[in-house]
Amino acid sequence: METVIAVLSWFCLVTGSAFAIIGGIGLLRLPDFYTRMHGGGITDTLGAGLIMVGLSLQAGLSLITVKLLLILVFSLVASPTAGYALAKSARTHGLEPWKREDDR
Amino acid sequence: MFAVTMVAVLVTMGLALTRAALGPTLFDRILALNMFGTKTVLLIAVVGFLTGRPDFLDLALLYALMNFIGTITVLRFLRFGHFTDEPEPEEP
Amino acid sequence: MTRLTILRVVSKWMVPFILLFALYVQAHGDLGPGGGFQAGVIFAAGIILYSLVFGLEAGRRVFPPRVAESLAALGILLYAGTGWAGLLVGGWYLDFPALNPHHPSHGQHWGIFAVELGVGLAVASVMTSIFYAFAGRRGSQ
Amino acid sequence: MSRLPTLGDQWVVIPLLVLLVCTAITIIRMRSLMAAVLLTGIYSFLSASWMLLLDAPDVAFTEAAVGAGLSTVLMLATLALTSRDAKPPVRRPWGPLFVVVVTGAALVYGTLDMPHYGDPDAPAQRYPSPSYVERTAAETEIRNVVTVVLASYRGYDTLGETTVIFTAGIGVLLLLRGRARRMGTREREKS
Repeated sequence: METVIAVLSWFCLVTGSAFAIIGGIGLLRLPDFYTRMHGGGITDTLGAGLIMVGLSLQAGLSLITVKLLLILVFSLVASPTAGYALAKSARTHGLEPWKREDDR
Repeated sequence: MFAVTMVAVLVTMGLALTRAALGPTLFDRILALNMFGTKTVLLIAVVGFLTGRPDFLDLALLYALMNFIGTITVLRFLRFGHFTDEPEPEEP
Repeated sequence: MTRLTILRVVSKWMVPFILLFALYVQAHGDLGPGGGFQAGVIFAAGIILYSLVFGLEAGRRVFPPRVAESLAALGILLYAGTGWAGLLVGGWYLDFPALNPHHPSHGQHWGIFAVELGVGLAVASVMTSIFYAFAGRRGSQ
Repeated sequence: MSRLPTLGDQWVVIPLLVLLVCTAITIIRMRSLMAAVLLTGIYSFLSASWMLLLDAPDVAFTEAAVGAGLSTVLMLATLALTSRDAKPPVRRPWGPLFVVVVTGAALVYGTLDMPHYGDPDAPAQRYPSPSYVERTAAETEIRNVVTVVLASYRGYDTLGETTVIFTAGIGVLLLLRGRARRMGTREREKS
Protein backbone atom coordinates (compact mmCIF):
# COMPACT_ATOMS: atom_id res chain seq x y z
CA MET A 1 0.00 0.00 0.00
CA GLU A 2 2.74 2.41 0.98
CA THR A 3 4.62 1.65 -2.20
CA VAL A 4 1.52 2.38 -4.24
CA ILE A 5 1.07 5.75 -2.54
CA ALA A 6 4.75 6.60 -2.94
CA VAL A 7 4.69 5.73 -6.64
CA LEU A 8 1.47 7.71 -7.13
CA SER A 9 2.88 10.76 -5.37
CA TRP A 10 6.14 10.67 -7.35
CA PHE A 11 4.11 10.31 -10.53
CA CYS A 12 2.02 13.35 -9.58
CA LEU A 13 5.10 15.40 -8.69
CA VAL A 14 6.92 14.57 -11.93
CA THR A 15 3.94 15.14 -14.22
CA GLY A 16 3.13 18.33 -12.30
CA SER A 17 6.68 19.57 -12.84
CA ALA A 18 6.47 18.65 -16.51
CA PHE A 19 3.22 20.57 -16.90
CA ALA A 20 4.71 23.56 -15.07
CA ILE A 21 7.63 23.70 -17.49
CA ILE A 22 5.39 23.13 -20.54
CA GLY A 23 3.16 25.98 -19.42
CA GLY A 24 6.20 28.17 -18.86
CA ILE A 25 7.48 27.46 -22.37
CA GLY A 26 3.99 28.20 -23.67
CA LEU A 27 3.96 31.51 -21.85
CA LEU A 28 7.22 32.43 -23.51
CA ARG A 29 6.74 31.07 -27.04
CA LEU A 30 3.07 31.44 -27.98
CA PRO A 31 2.29 34.28 -30.38
CA ASP A 32 -0.07 36.63 -28.54
CA PHE A 33 -1.55 37.46 -25.16
CA TYR A 34 -4.67 35.26 -25.38
CA THR A 35 -2.74 32.17 -26.39
CA ARG A 36 -0.17 32.86 -23.70
CA MET A 37 -2.96 32.86 -21.12
CA HIS A 38 -3.44 29.23 -22.08
CA GLY A 39 0.14 28.46 -21.07
CA GLY A 40 -0.32 30.33 -17.82
CA GLY A 41 -3.52 28.41 -17.16
CA ILE A 42 -1.73 25.06 -17.52
CA THR A 43 0.85 25.88 -14.88
CA ASP A 44 -1.63 27.50 -12.52
CA THR A 45 -4.15 24.66 -12.44
CA LEU A 46 -2.73 21.40 -13.76
CA GLY A 47 0.90 21.94 -12.73
CA ALA A 48 0.18 23.43 -9.31
CA GLY A 49 -2.67 21.00 -8.71
CA LEU A 50 -0.64 17.87 -9.47
CA ILE A 51 2.32 19.04 -7.39
CA MET A 52 0.03 19.85 -4.45
CA VAL A 53 -1.71 16.46 -4.73
CA GLY A 54 1.67 14.75 -4.88
CA LEU A 55 2.84 16.57 -1.76
CA SER A 56 -0.34 15.76 0.16
CA LEU A 57 0.01 12.08 -0.78
CA GLN A 58 3.50 12.24 0.74
CA ALA A 59 2.20 13.87 3.91
CA GLY A 60 -0.52 11.32 4.62
CA LEU A 61 -3.51 12.24 6.75
CA SER A 62 -2.43 15.22 8.84
CA LEU A 63 -2.77 18.95 9.29
CA ILE A 64 -0.24 19.41 6.49
CA THR A 65 -2.56 17.70 4.02
CA VAL A 66 -5.46 19.88 5.15
CA LYS A 67 -3.40 23.02 4.64
CA LEU A 68 -2.13 21.81 1.25
CA LEU A 69 -5.65 21.08 0.09
CA LEU A 70 -6.75 24.51 1.36
CA ILE A 71 -4.03 26.16 -0.73
CA LEU A 72 -5.02 23.96 -3.68
CA VAL A 73 -8.71 24.90 -3.44
CA PHE A 74 -7.81 28.56 -3.03
CA SER A 75 -5.55 28.64 -6.06
CA LEU A 76 -8.01 26.61 -8.13
CA VAL A 77 -10.62 29.30 -7.43
CA ALA A 78 -8.40 32.37 -7.50
CA SER A 79 -6.27 31.84 -10.56
CA PRO A 80 -9.07 31.11 -13.09
CA THR A 81 -10.94 34.12 -11.68
CA ALA A 82 -7.90 36.32 -12.14
CA GLY A 83 -7.45 34.87 -15.63
CA TYR A 84 -11.05 35.64 -16.52
CA ALA A 85 -10.78 39.20 -15.25
CA LEU A 86 -7.49 39.58 -17.12
CA ALA A 87 -8.88 38.34 -20.45
CA LYS A 88 -12.03 40.42 -20.11
CA SER A 89 -9.99 43.48 -19.23
CA ALA A 90 -7.67 42.96 -22.20
CA ARG A 91 -10.66 42.55 -24.53
CA THR A 92 -12.34 45.75 -23.34
CA HIS A 93 -9.02 47.52 -23.81
CA GLY A 94 -9.22 46.56 -27.46
CA LEU A 95 -6.45 43.97 -27.60
CA GLU A 96 -7.27 41.91 -30.70
CA PRO A 97 -6.74 38.14 -30.70
CA TRP A 98 -4.03 36.82 -32.99
CA LYS A 99 -5.16 35.44 -36.35
CA ARG A 100 -3.33 33.32 -38.89
CA GLU A 101 -3.25 36.11 -41.48
CA ASP A 102 -1.14 38.18 -39.10
CA ASP A 103 1.50 35.47 -39.20
CA ARG A 104 4.50 36.88 -40.94
CA MET B 1 12.55 13.85 -6.39
CA PHE B 2 11.65 17.04 -4.52
CA ALA B 3 14.75 18.47 -6.13
CA VAL B 4 13.31 17.71 -9.59
CA THR B 5 10.13 19.57 -8.68
CA MET B 6 12.12 22.49 -7.32
CA VAL B 7 14.23 22.73 -10.45
CA ALA B 8 11.09 22.62 -12.58
CA VAL B 9 9.48 25.39 -10.54
CA LEU B 10 12.63 27.52 -10.71
CA VAL B 11 12.87 27.05 -14.48
CA THR B 12 9.23 28.09 -14.83
CA MET B 13 9.91 31.13 -12.66
CA GLY B 14 12.72 32.08 -15.00
CA LEU B 15 10.47 31.70 -18.05
CA ALA B 16 7.75 33.81 -16.42
CA LEU B 17 10.30 36.47 -15.51
CA THR B 18 11.48 36.57 -19.12
CA ARG B 19 7.91 37.10 -20.29
CA ALA B 20 7.41 39.82 -17.68
CA ALA B 21 10.55 41.56 -18.90
CA LEU B 22 9.72 41.22 -22.61
CA GLY B 23 6.13 42.40 -22.41
CA PRO B 24 5.08 43.53 -24.97
CA THR B 25 1.69 44.58 -23.52
CA LEU B 26 0.96 45.26 -19.88
CA PHE B 27 -1.44 42.32 -19.86
CA ASP B 28 1.42 39.93 -20.66
CA ARG B 29 3.28 41.30 -17.68
CA ILE B 30 0.27 40.89 -15.40
CA LEU B 31 -0.15 37.31 -16.60
CA ALA B 32 3.52 36.63 -15.90
CA LEU B 33 3.24 38.23 -12.45
CA ASN B 34 0.23 36.07 -11.60
CA MET B 35 2.02 32.93 -12.76
CA PHE B 36 5.16 33.92 -10.89
CA GLY B 37 3.12 34.20 -7.69
CA THR B 38 1.67 30.72 -8.14
CA LYS B 39 5.14 29.33 -8.73
CA THR B 40 6.38 31.01 -5.54
CA VAL B 41 3.57 29.29 -3.64
CA LEU B 42 4.67 25.95 -5.08
CA LEU B 43 8.33 26.60 -4.32
CA ILE B 44 7.53 27.44 -0.71
CA ALA B 45 5.32 24.39 -0.31
CA VAL B 46 8.04 22.10 -1.67
CA VAL B 47 10.82 23.76 0.35
CA GLY B 48 8.69 23.60 3.52
CA PHE B 49 8.16 19.94 2.84
CA LEU B 50 11.81 19.29 2.20
CA THR B 51 12.92 21.00 5.39
CA GLY B 52 10.10 19.40 7.39
CA ARG B 53 8.58 22.69 8.51
CA PRO B 54 4.87 22.71 7.75
CA ASP B 55 4.68 26.26 9.21
CA PHE B 56 5.74 27.34 5.76
CA LEU B 57 2.36 26.33 4.41
CA ASP B 58 0.74 29.33 6.17
CA LEU B 59 3.14 31.44 4.20
CA ALA B 60 2.23 29.71 0.97
CA LEU B 61 -1.44 30.43 1.65
CA LEU B 62 -0.63 34.08 2.33
CA TYR B 63 1.28 34.31 -0.96
CA ALA B 64 -1.63 32.83 -2.90
CA LEU B 65 -3.92 35.38 -1.29
CA MET B 66 -1.69 38.39 -1.89
CA ASN B 67 -1.13 37.27 -5.47
CA PHE B 68 -4.87 37.34 -6.11
CA ILE B 69 -5.34 40.72 -4.42
CA GLY B 70 -2.40 42.16 -6.35
CA THR B 71 -3.72 40.99 -9.71
CA ILE B 72 -7.21 42.32 -9.02
CA THR B 73 -5.78 45.68 -7.93
CA VAL B 74 -3.69 46.04 -11.07
CA LEU B 75 -6.63 45.09 -13.32
CA ARG B 76 -8.94 47.52 -11.61
CA PHE B 77 -6.36 50.26 -11.91
CA LEU B 78 -5.88 49.52 -15.62
CA ARG B 79 -9.63 49.69 -16.21
CA PHE B 80 -10.25 52.95 -14.35
CA GLY B 81 -6.90 54.67 -13.90
CA HIS B 82 -7.83 55.54 -10.31
CA PHE B 83 -9.55 53.97 -7.31
CA THR B 84 -12.44 56.39 -6.75
CA ASP B 85 -16.09 55.48 -7.18
CA GLU B 86 -16.65 57.21 -10.50
CA PRO B 87 -18.59 55.20 -13.08
CA GLU B 88 -16.75 52.77 -15.31
CA PRO B 89 -15.60 54.22 -18.64
CA GLU B 90 -17.70 53.24 -21.65
CA GLU B 91 -16.71 50.16 -23.62
CA PRO B 92 -14.62 51.23 -26.61
CA MET C 1 -17.13 48.79 -8.36
CA THR C 2 -16.69 46.32 -11.16
CA ARG C 3 -19.21 44.81 -13.52
CA LEU C 4 -17.44 41.45 -13.77
CA THR C 5 -19.92 39.04 -12.21
CA ILE C 6 -17.58 36.12 -11.59
CA LEU C 7 -15.10 38.39 -9.87
CA ARG C 8 -17.82 39.81 -7.64
CA VAL C 9 -19.12 36.37 -6.62
CA VAL C 10 -15.65 34.95 -5.97
CA SER C 11 -14.55 37.99 -3.98
CA LYS C 12 -17.70 37.91 -1.91
CA TRP C 13 -16.81 34.34 -0.96
CA MET C 14 -13.15 35.07 -0.46
CA VAL C 15 -13.18 38.18 1.73
CA PRO C 16 -14.53 36.43 4.87
CA PHE C 17 -11.87 33.76 4.56
CA ILE C 18 -9.16 36.39 4.22
CA LEU C 19 -10.39 38.12 7.39
CA LEU C 20 -10.56 34.73 9.13
CA PHE C 21 -7.00 34.00 8.02
CA ALA C 22 -5.94 37.33 9.51
CA LEU C 23 -7.47 36.36 12.84
CA TYR C 24 -5.73 32.98 12.61
CA VAL C 25 -2.38 34.66 12.03
CA GLN C 26 -3.09 37.02 14.93
CA ALA C 27 -3.91 34.21 17.35
CA HIS C 28 -1.31 31.81 16.00
CA GLY C 29 1.62 34.19 16.36
CA ASP C 30 3.00 32.42 19.42
CA LEU C 31 3.06 29.02 17.67
CA GLY C 32 4.12 29.72 14.12
CA PRO C 33 5.33 32.62 12.01
CA GLY C 34 3.18 35.70 12.13
CA GLY C 35 1.81 38.02 14.74
CA GLY C 36 0.06 41.32 15.17
CA PHE C 37 1.75 43.24 12.37
CA GLN C 38 1.23 40.59 9.72
CA ALA C 39 -2.35 39.94 10.84
CA GLY C 40 -3.12 43.65 10.64
CA VAL C 41 -1.76 43.87 7.11
CA ILE C 42 -3.77 40.82 5.98
CA PHE C 43 -6.95 42.24 7.54
CA ALA C 44 -6.39 45.53 5.74
CA ALA C 45 -5.78 43.62 2.50
CA GLY C 46 -9.15 41.91 2.90
CA ILE C 47 -10.92 45.26 3.37
CA ILE C 48 -9.02 46.68 0.39
CA LEU C 49 -10.08 43.77 -1.83
CA TYR C 50 -13.70 44.37 -0.82
CA SER C 51 -13.41 48.09 -1.56
CA LEU C 52 -11.82 47.43 -4.94
CA VAL C 53 -14.47 45.01 -6.10
CA PHE C 54 -17.60 46.55 -4.60
CA GLY C 55 -16.61 50.20 -4.64
CA LEU C 56 -14.94 52.51 -2.16
CA GLU C 57 -18.28 53.64 -0.75
CA ALA C 58 -19.27 50.04 0.12
CA GLY C 59 -15.90 49.51 1.75
CA ARG C 60 -16.35 52.65 3.81
CA ARG C 61 -19.71 51.39 4.99
CA VAL C 62 -18.18 48.09 6.14
CA PHE C 63 -15.22 49.66 7.92
CA PRO C 64 -15.92 53.39 8.32
CA PRO C 65 -12.86 55.68 8.28
CA ARG C 66 -13.89 57.19 11.61
CA VAL C 67 -13.96 53.73 13.22
CA ALA C 68 -10.61 52.92 11.64
CA GLU C 69 -9.00 56.04 13.07
CA SER C 70 -10.41 55.37 16.54
CA LEU C 71 -9.30 51.74 16.43
CA ALA C 72 -5.75 52.80 15.50
CA ALA C 73 -5.57 54.94 18.63
CA LEU C 74 -7.22 52.19 20.64
CA GLY C 75 -4.55 49.71 19.51
CA ILE C 76 -1.75 51.96 20.78
CA LEU C 77 -3.68 52.51 24.01
CA LEU C 78 -4.08 48.76 24.44
CA TYR C 79 -0.34 48.29 24.07
CA ALA C 80 0.56 51.13 26.42
CA GLY C 81 -2.22 50.11 28.82
CA THR C 82 -0.80 46.59 29.09
CA GLY C 83 2.44 48.27 30.13
CA TRP C 84 0.58 50.28 32.80
CA ALA C 85 -1.12 47.09 34.02
CA GLY C 86 2.35 45.81 34.87
CA LEU C 87 2.91 48.96 36.96
CA LEU C 88 -0.45 48.62 38.71
CA VAL C 89 0.23 45.09 39.97
CA GLY C 90 3.55 46.23 41.35
CA GLY C 91 6.02 45.36 38.59
CA TRP C 92 7.77 47.54 36.01
CA TYR C 93 6.34 49.07 32.89
CA LEU C 94 5.63 46.25 30.37
CA ASP C 95 6.41 43.68 33.09
CA PHE C 96 4.31 40.75 31.84
CA PRO C 97 5.38 38.04 34.36
CA ALA C 98 4.05 40.27 37.16
CA LEU C 99 0.55 40.05 35.67
CA ASN C 100 0.13 36.58 37.11
CA PRO C 101 2.34 36.12 40.20
CA HIS C 102 1.47 32.44 40.60
CA HIS C 103 2.29 31.52 36.99
CA PRO C 104 4.77 34.04 35.58
CA SER C 105 4.80 32.16 32.29
CA HIS C 106 1.03 32.61 31.97
CA GLY C 107 1.49 36.29 32.71
CA GLN C 108 3.97 36.49 29.84
CA HIS C 109 1.48 34.73 27.62
CA TRP C 110 -1.36 37.14 28.48
CA GLY C 111 0.84 40.18 28.10
CA ILE C 112 2.16 39.09 24.73
CA PHE C 113 -1.35 38.32 23.52
CA ALA C 114 -2.68 41.74 24.56
CA VAL C 115 0.28 43.55 23.07
CA GLU C 116 0.02 41.68 19.77
CA LEU C 117 -3.69 42.45 19.65
CA GLY C 118 -2.90 46.13 20.10
CA VAL C 119 -0.33 46.01 17.28
CA GLY C 120 -2.78 44.17 15.04
CA LEU C 121 -5.58 46.69 15.64
CA ALA C 122 -3.30 49.66 15.06
CA VAL C 123 -1.71 48.29 11.88
CA ALA C 124 -4.98 47.13 10.31
CA SER C 125 -6.65 50.49 10.97
CA VAL C 126 -3.72 52.62 9.85
CA MET C 127 -3.24 50.66 6.62
CA THR C 128 -6.95 50.86 5.80
CA SER C 129 -7.05 54.60 6.56
CA ILE C 130 -4.05 55.24 4.31
CA PHE C 131 -5.72 53.28 1.52
CA TYR C 132 -8.95 55.28 1.94
CA ALA C 133 -7.02 58.54 1.91
CA PHE C 134 -5.10 57.65 -1.27
CA ALA C 135 -7.93 55.94 -3.10
CA GLY C 136 -10.46 58.71 -2.56
CA ARG C 137 -8.47 61.12 -4.73
CA ARG C 138 -7.91 61.59 -8.44
CA GLY C 139 -4.90 63.12 -10.09
CA SER C 140 -5.27 66.67 -11.44
CA GLN C 141 -4.12 65.28 -14.85
CA MET D 1 31.66 16.09 14.46
CA SER D 2 28.84 18.10 12.96
CA ARG D 3 29.70 19.82 9.72
CA LEU D 4 29.06 23.53 9.21
CA PRO D 5 26.12 24.11 6.86
CA THR D 6 27.34 25.39 3.54
CA LEU D 7 25.67 27.18 0.66
CA GLY D 8 25.81 23.87 -1.18
CA ASP D 9 23.11 22.46 1.09
CA GLN D 10 20.82 25.23 -0.04
CA TRP D 11 21.61 25.35 -3.72
CA VAL D 12 18.11 26.79 -4.35
CA VAL D 13 19.39 30.11 -3.02
CA ILE D 14 21.69 30.63 -6.00
CA PRO D 15 19.08 30.53 -8.83
CA LEU D 16 16.81 32.67 -6.62
CA LEU D 17 19.51 35.31 -6.24
CA VAL D 18 20.24 35.21 -9.98
CA LEU D 19 16.53 35.79 -10.69
CA LEU D 20 16.55 38.61 -8.13
CA VAL D 21 19.40 40.39 -9.91
CA CYS D 22 17.69 39.90 -13.30
CA THR D 23 14.48 41.42 -11.92
CA ALA D 24 16.34 44.39 -10.48
CA ILE D 25 18.06 45.10 -13.80
CA THR D 26 14.76 44.82 -15.64
CA ILE D 27 13.11 47.27 -13.24
CA ILE D 28 15.87 49.79 -13.87
CA ARG D 29 15.43 49.50 -17.64
CA MET D 30 11.64 50.00 -17.56
CA ARG D 31 10.26 53.35 -18.67
CA SER D 32 6.64 52.45 -17.97
CA LEU D 33 6.07 52.97 -14.25
CA MET D 34 3.15 50.57 -14.29
CA ALA D 35 5.39 47.73 -15.53
CA ALA D 36 7.95 48.71 -12.90
CA VAL D 37 5.30 48.35 -10.18
CA LEU D 38 4.42 44.88 -11.49
CA LEU D 39 8.05 43.82 -11.53
CA THR D 40 8.44 45.14 -7.98
CA GLY D 41 5.79 42.60 -7.04
CA ILE D 42 7.92 39.83 -8.58
CA TYR D 43 10.97 41.19 -6.77
CA SER D 44 9.11 41.07 -3.49
CA PHE D 45 7.98 37.46 -4.06
CA LEU D 46 11.57 36.48 -4.82
CA SER D 47 13.12 38.22 -1.87
CA ALA D 48 10.51 36.74 0.47
CA SER D 49 11.32 33.23 -0.78
CA TRP D 50 14.97 33.96 -0.22
CA MET D 51 14.32 35.11 3.37
CA LEU D 52 12.34 31.94 3.91
CA LEU D 53 15.28 29.82 2.75
CA LEU D 54 17.51 31.68 5.20
CA ASP D 55 15.13 30.41 7.91
CA ALA D 56 13.45 33.72 8.71
CA PRO D 57 9.77 32.87 8.20
CA ASP D 58 8.56 35.86 10.23
CA VAL D 59 10.41 38.33 8.01
CA ALA D 60 9.23 36.46 4.91
CA PHE D 61 5.66 36.68 6.20
CA THR D 62 5.94 40.44 6.57
CA GLU D 63 7.60 40.86 3.20
CA ALA D 64 4.91 38.78 1.49
CA ALA D 65 2.06 40.66 3.16
CA VAL D 66 3.48 44.17 2.76
CA GLY D 67 5.72 43.94 -0.29
CA ALA D 68 3.60 41.83 -2.60
CA GLY D 69 0.16 42.94 -1.46
CA LEU D 70 -0.20 46.33 0.17
CA SER D 71 2.67 48.21 -1.39
CA THR D 72 1.43 47.27 -4.89
CA VAL D 73 -1.94 48.79 -3.98
CA LEU D 74 -0.41 51.93 -2.50
CA MET D 75 2.06 52.41 -5.37
CA LEU D 76 -0.76 52.13 -7.90
CA ALA D 77 -2.83 54.59 -5.86
CA THR D 78 0.14 56.95 -6.08
CA LEU D 79 0.46 56.34 -9.82
CA ALA D 80 -3.14 57.49 -10.17
CA LEU D 81 -1.99 60.89 -8.90
CA THR D 82 1.14 61.19 -11.08
CA SER D 83 2.16 60.38 -14.65
CA ARG D 84 2.41 56.83 -15.98
CA ASP D 85 5.88 57.02 -17.51
CA ALA D 86 9.29 57.95 -16.22
CA LYS D 87 11.02 60.78 -18.05
CA PRO D 88 14.14 59.65 -19.94
CA PRO D 89 17.33 60.77 -18.22
CA VAL D 90 18.69 64.06 -19.49
CA ARG D 91 22.37 63.16 -19.56
CA ARG D 92 24.56 60.11 -19.31
CA PRO D 93 24.94 59.22 -15.62
CA TRP D 94 28.64 58.32 -15.77
CA GLY D 95 29.60 60.18 -12.56
CA PRO D 96 26.93 58.59 -10.35
CA LEU D 97 27.60 55.21 -11.98
CA PHE D 98 31.28 55.49 -11.04
CA VAL D 99 30.40 56.35 -7.42
CA VAL D 100 27.97 53.43 -7.19
CA VAL D 101 30.42 50.95 -8.69
CA VAL D 102 33.19 52.04 -6.32
CA THR D 103 30.86 51.81 -3.30
CA GLY D 104 29.63 48.41 -4.42
CA ALA D 105 33.18 47.14 -4.89
CA ALA D 106 34.09 48.42 -1.41
CA LEU D 107 31.10 46.62 0.09
CA VAL D 108 31.95 43.37 -1.71
CA TYR D 109 35.54 43.74 -0.45
CA GLY D 110 34.06 44.16 3.03
CA THR D 111 32.13 40.90 2.80
CA LEU D 112 35.43 39.01 2.42
CA ASP D 113 36.04 39.59 6.13
CA MET D 114 32.61 38.36 7.15
CA PRO D 115 32.32 35.04 9.00
CA HIS D 116 31.62 31.88 7.05
CA TYR D 117 27.97 31.17 6.18
CA GLY D 118 26.33 29.37 9.11
CA ASP D 119 29.37 29.77 11.37
CA PRO D 120 28.21 29.25 14.98
CA ASP D 121 30.85 31.74 16.19
CA ALA D 122 29.61 34.56 13.93
CA PRO D 123 28.56 37.73 15.79
CA ALA D 124 25.03 37.24 14.45
CA GLN D 125 24.79 33.98 16.39
CA ARG D 126 26.55 35.32 19.47
CA TYR D 127 24.63 38.54 19.97
CA PRO D 128 21.82 38.96 21.01
CA SER D 129 22.84 36.25 23.38
CA PRO D 130 21.55 32.72 22.67
CA SER D 131 20.19 32.66 26.20
CA TYR D 132 17.02 34.29 24.82
CA VAL D 133 16.34 31.12 22.89
CA GLU D 134 17.00 28.98 25.96
CA ARG D 135 14.97 31.17 28.32
CA THR D 136 11.95 31.55 26.07
CA ALA D 137 10.62 28.02 26.43
CA ALA D 138 10.96 27.99 30.23
CA GLU D 139 9.70 31.50 30.90
CA THR D 140 6.79 31.87 28.50
CA GLU D 141 5.68 28.47 27.16
CA ILE D 142 5.55 30.12 23.74
CA ARG D 143 7.10 28.34 20.81
CA ASN D 144 7.85 31.21 18.48
CA VAL D 145 10.96 32.89 19.88
CA VAL D 146 10.63 35.83 17.49
CA THR D 147 7.24 36.75 18.89
CA VAL D 148 8.54 36.61 22.46
CA VAL D 149 11.61 38.69 21.72
CA LEU D 150 9.54 41.30 19.87
CA ALA D 151 6.65 41.56 22.28
CA SER D 152 8.23 40.86 25.64
CA TYR D 153 12.03 41.07 25.83
CA ARG D 154 12.09 44.02 23.44
CA GLY D 155 8.67 45.37 24.35
CA TYR D 156 9.77 49.01 24.40
CA ASP D 157 11.08 48.76 20.83
CA THR D 158 7.83 47.36 19.55
CA LEU D 159 5.80 49.98 21.39
CA GLY D 160 7.92 52.60 19.68
CA GLU D 161 7.50 50.95 16.28
CA THR D 162 3.74 50.75 16.62
CA THR D 163 3.67 54.41 17.59
CA VAL D 164 5.75 55.22 14.51
CA ILE D 165 3.22 53.42 12.28
CA PHE D 166 0.39 55.30 13.96
CA THR D 167 2.16 58.64 13.58
CA ALA D 168 2.93 57.93 9.93
CA GLY D 169 -0.72 57.11 9.29
CA ILE D 170 -1.87 60.31 11.00
CA GLY D 171 0.67 62.28 8.96
CA VAL D 172 -0.58 60.85 5.66
CA LEU D 173 -4.19 61.53 6.64
CA LEU D 174 -3.39 65.13 7.61
CA LEU D 175 -1.53 65.80 4.35
CA LEU D 176 -4.05 64.22 1.98
CA ARG D 177 -7.23 65.33 3.76
CA GLY D 178 -6.01 68.87 4.32
CA ARG D 179 -5.17 69.23 0.64
CA ALA D 180 -8.51 67.74 -0.43
CA ARG D 181 -10.38 70.19 1.79
CA ARG D 182 -8.45 73.18 0.47
CA MET D 183 -9.07 72.11 -3.12
CA GLY D 184 -12.75 71.61 -2.29
CA THR D 185 -13.12 75.19 -0.99
CA ARG D 186 -11.29 76.54 -4.02
CA GLU D 187 -13.73 74.78 -6.35
CA ARG D 188 -16.67 76.09 -4.36
CA GLU D 189 -15.30 79.65 -4.63
CA LYS D 190 -14.95 79.20 -8.38
CA SER D 191 -18.57 78.10 -8.90
